Amino acid sequence: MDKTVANLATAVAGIEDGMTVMIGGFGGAGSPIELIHALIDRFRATGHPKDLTIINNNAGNGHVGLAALIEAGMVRKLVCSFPRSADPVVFTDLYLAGKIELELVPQGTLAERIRAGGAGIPAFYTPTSFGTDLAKGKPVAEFEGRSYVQERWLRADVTLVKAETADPQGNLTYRAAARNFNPLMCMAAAETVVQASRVVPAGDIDPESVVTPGIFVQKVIECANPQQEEDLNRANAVYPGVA
Amino acid sequence: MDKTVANLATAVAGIEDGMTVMIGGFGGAGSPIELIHALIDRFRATGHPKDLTIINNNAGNGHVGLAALIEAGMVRKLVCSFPRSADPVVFTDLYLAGKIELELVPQGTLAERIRAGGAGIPAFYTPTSFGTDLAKGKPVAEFEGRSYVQERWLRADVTLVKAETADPQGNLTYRAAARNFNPLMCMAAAETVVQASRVVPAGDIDPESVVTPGIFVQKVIECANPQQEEDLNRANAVYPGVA
Amino acid sequence: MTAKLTNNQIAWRAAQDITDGAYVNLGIGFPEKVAQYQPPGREAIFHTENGILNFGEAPPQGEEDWDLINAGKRPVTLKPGASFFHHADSFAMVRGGHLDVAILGAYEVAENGDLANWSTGPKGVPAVGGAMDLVHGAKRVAVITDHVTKDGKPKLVKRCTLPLTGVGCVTRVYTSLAVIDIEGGRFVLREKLPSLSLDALQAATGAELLVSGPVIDLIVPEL
Amino acid sequence: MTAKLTNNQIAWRAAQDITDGAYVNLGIGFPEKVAQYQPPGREAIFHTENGILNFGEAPPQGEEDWDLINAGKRPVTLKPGASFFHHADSFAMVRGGHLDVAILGAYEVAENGDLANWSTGPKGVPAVGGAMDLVHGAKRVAVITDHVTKDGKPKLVKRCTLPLTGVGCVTRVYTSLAVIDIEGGRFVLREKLPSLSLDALQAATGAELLVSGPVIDLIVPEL
Repeated sequence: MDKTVANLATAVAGIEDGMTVMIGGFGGAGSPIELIHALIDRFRATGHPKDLTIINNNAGNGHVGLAALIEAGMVRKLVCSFPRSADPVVFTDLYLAGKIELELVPQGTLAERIRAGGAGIPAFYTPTSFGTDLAKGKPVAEFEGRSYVQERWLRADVTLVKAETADPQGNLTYRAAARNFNPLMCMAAAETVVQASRVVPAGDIDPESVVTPGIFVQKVIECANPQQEEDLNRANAVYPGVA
Repeated sequence: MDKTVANLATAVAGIEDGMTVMIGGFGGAGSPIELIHALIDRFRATGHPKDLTIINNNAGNGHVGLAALIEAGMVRKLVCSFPRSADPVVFTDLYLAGKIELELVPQGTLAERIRAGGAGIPAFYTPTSFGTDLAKGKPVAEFEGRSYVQERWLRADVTLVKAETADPQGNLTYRAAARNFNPLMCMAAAETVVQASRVVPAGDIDPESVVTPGIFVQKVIECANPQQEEDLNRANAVYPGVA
Repeated sequence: MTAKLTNNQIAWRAAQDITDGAYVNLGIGFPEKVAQYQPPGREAIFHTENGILNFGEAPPQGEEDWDLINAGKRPVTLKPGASFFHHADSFAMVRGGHLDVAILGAYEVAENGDLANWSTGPKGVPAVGGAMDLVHGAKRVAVITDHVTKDGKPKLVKRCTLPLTGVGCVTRVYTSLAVIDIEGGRFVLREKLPSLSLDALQAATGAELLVSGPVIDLIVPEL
Repeated sequence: MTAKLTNNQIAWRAAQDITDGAYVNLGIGFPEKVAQYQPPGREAIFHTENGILNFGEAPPQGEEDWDLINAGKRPVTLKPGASFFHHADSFAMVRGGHLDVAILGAYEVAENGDLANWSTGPKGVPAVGGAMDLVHGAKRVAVITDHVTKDGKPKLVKRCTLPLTGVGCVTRVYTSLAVIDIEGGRFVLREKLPSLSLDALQAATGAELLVSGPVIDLIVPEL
C-alpha cells in the first residue's frame, strides 16, 4: 500500500467545482501552503476548481495561502470561526462587497462539528452559543436543567492538511501547535490529501506516536521545508508572484 | 504542581458509597488491577465503598480485578458492552440471580458516551442500535434521510485507569492496546486516579507524545511492574487470596 | 444435502472479495479466520475495535503480550505501519464510514438485510460488543455463516426472529453452500456449490432465492 | 473620576485570584497580560484553544517558532510538562468543565451575568473564535475591563445591548475601578479604589451596585 503521489498537481487533482474543502491550520500553523498554491496554479491554468466552500478556522492573512485562494476568486463560501487577522484585506473586501458568503461558527463548535462528521455523528448538543445570535434557527433542548443547542456534523469532499511526518500508509504526526484542526479534518473528508515535511518508510513512526492513523488518509505528498505563512507575510509575499 | 500520592489507599480514598466509578481497560489490557484491589482492601476493612455503579467494557474475568470487586459485593450496577468472558462466573451468577443490575451499551456508543461526558456534550445521535432492543425508549431522529438514536453522556465521580508513564502534572502515555477506554474515562470523571508503571519528572514526556494531558488527571500513583489480569487468571489467582 | 464448505473454506471465499489495501474489521471468532486467506499480492489492513490498525497474526505461544490483543482478547502482533488509538477514535473509524468491509457471523440474516447476531433471546447474560456499531459503519457489511443451524433450520430467513443487531445492513452472505447478495430486499443467488441443485439450496433457505444472472460454481480449495 | 487602574494593574488584580495549580485560559489581547502577574509560589497552567497546555512567555525576538503560537497567533514557549492536542480535545477541555478559570475581555457585562464581547453589531466582519465556548465551559468565568467605554459610557449594564457571547456566565468582573461579583442576578461590590466614592462608582455603572458586606480597598502596585 503506497498512498504517496508524484507531485502537487496530482495531489489536488480531486478537487472539482462546487466542492466543500476543509483546509487545516490555525492561522499559519499547520496550513498546507504548498497544496493551496498548487490548487491556485490549477485554477489559473484551467479556470477550475471554483465555487468552493472552504472550511478553515480563519480567512487567511496577507496574499498567500488561503488568502490567495480567496483572492483568486475560487471561493464561494467560507465556514470559519475567526475571519479577522493582522492583514485580512482580501476576505474583508470581498465580504463587505457581498461577494463571498460567511458561516460563522464558534471555534469549539467548529472543531466538534468536524469531528462529528468524521465519527459518523450527524448531530450533537452543545451549551456553546445558547441564547446568542449564532444559535438562531437551531433546535434547542434541555438536559438536566441546562439548555443546549443542536449542531450538525460538517463533512467535506476533500481535506488538505499539513503534517510533519507521514508514511506511505498515511500515518501522520504533526509539529507542535500545527496539529490543531488537521487530525479532525483528516477524518471528515471523502479524500484527505496530506503534505508532509518528511515521508518515512512504514514502521518508522512509532505506533504509539501516530496522531492520524492512515485509514483517514488517501494521498500523501512530501514537501520538504514547507513555507510558513507567517514568514511569507512578513516578507510581504504575494501568490502567485508578479512574473 | 505534584499530583502524585503516597500510596494506593490514598489513591482510592475518594470513592464513596453509591458513586459511579469508571474503570479503564478492555479485558485485562489497561485494567488498573492494583487500584481495584486497593478498593477491595478498603471495603474489607471498613465495609465501604459499596453500592457502586461501575462503567467498564466488560464484567471481569476469573476472581481478580473487576471480577473480584463484583465478587466482594461492592457493585450494584454495571454499565458495559460485553459481560461475557472466558471465565465470567462471578458476574453471570449474580446477574442470573437478579443481584446485580446491567446496562448493556454497544461498544462504540459506550466509548462515545464517555467521551461526550468528558467533552461537555450532553447528547448526540448515532446510527448504532437503531431498530434494535437496545434503542428502546430512546429518542429517534432522522437526518439526511437516515434514522439515528439519541444517546446521553456518561460521567463518573471517579475514574481509575492504568497508564504506562505519568509525570507529576498527570500527563500520561499508555502501552499498546492498553490505551483503549483509559484516555476517554480520564476526561469524564470529577476525579481521575491513575496508576502508572513509571512516574517521570515533568518534561520527560515529549509534548507530542502525551496521550492524556494532565488537566484530566487528579491523582497519580506509581505501580512498577503492575499485575496483568490474564497472567493472574492463567495462574488461577483469587483476590484476596486465602489467608 | 451432503457436501458443504468447511469454515475455513467459507473464510477463504470471503477473503477473495477483499481488495488490496482495504481496511477490514473481522468479527470475533469464526470471521477472524478470513485474515489467513488473503490472496497473494493483496494486503488488507485489519482494524480491531480495541484500538489497533494493521495488526498481524498471533505470536508464538509463550511470546504473548497481553497489552497487544484484539477485540476477541487474543494476542496479536503488529505489522509495519501499525498504530494505536483510543476507543472513541476506533469507533469513529467504524461509525464514520472509514472501514471498507466488516465481516461478521450471524444467527440469522433476513432478505431485507437485517442481521441478528448478538442475542439468542432473554435467557443468559446479554453481550453486544461492537457488532451494532460495525453494521452501521463499514461501507460493506458481509456475513459468513453455515447455511443452516446445527438443527438444520435456515439461517437465511424472510424476517429475523431473534433480536436484531442492525436493520437493512447486510449486502452479501457467504455460506457453507452459496454466495448470496442482498439487493432490493431480496436474496440474489450469485454462487452455489456445483454439486448442489438449486431446489436443494432453496429448500435449505428460509426465503426465496432470486436468480437474476448467471450462477457461478462455488469452487474453493481444500483447506 | 480621576484615578483608575492601568490595564497592567487590572491584570495584576485578576492574577491574585488564580490559585496554585489552576488551569487557566486567558482571552486574546488584554487578558493575556494576567499571565505576567502570577503571585510568587503559585504556578498556574495556561491553556490555549489551538492545542497547548502549559505554555510560557513569548520567546526572544528572532527565536519565534510559528508552529508554536497561542490563540492570538503570537509566539510562545513551552514549560516542562507541556502537551499538544488537537482542537476537539482542546475544546473538550473547555466545554467539559476542566478549566478552572477563563478570563476574558468585555464590551458589556450585565448584572444577570450575560456577556457581550464578540460583536459590536452588524457592521464589519464578525469573528467569534473560542469565546462562546469558554463562557460555557470554565468553572469560573471572569472579565477584565475598563469600567467604562472610551466615551465614558458604562460597560457594566442592566442588560446587554450588543450581541451576546453567553447567557448568565460571568461571576466576577475586574475593572479599572472595582472588583464586582455577580450573584443572584445582581452586581455585588467587593472592592473599589479607595479614592473613589461609592456614589461616583455607582454613577459610572449602568446597574445598581449591591453592597452586601465589607467593601475592601482595591490597592495594587505601580505597574
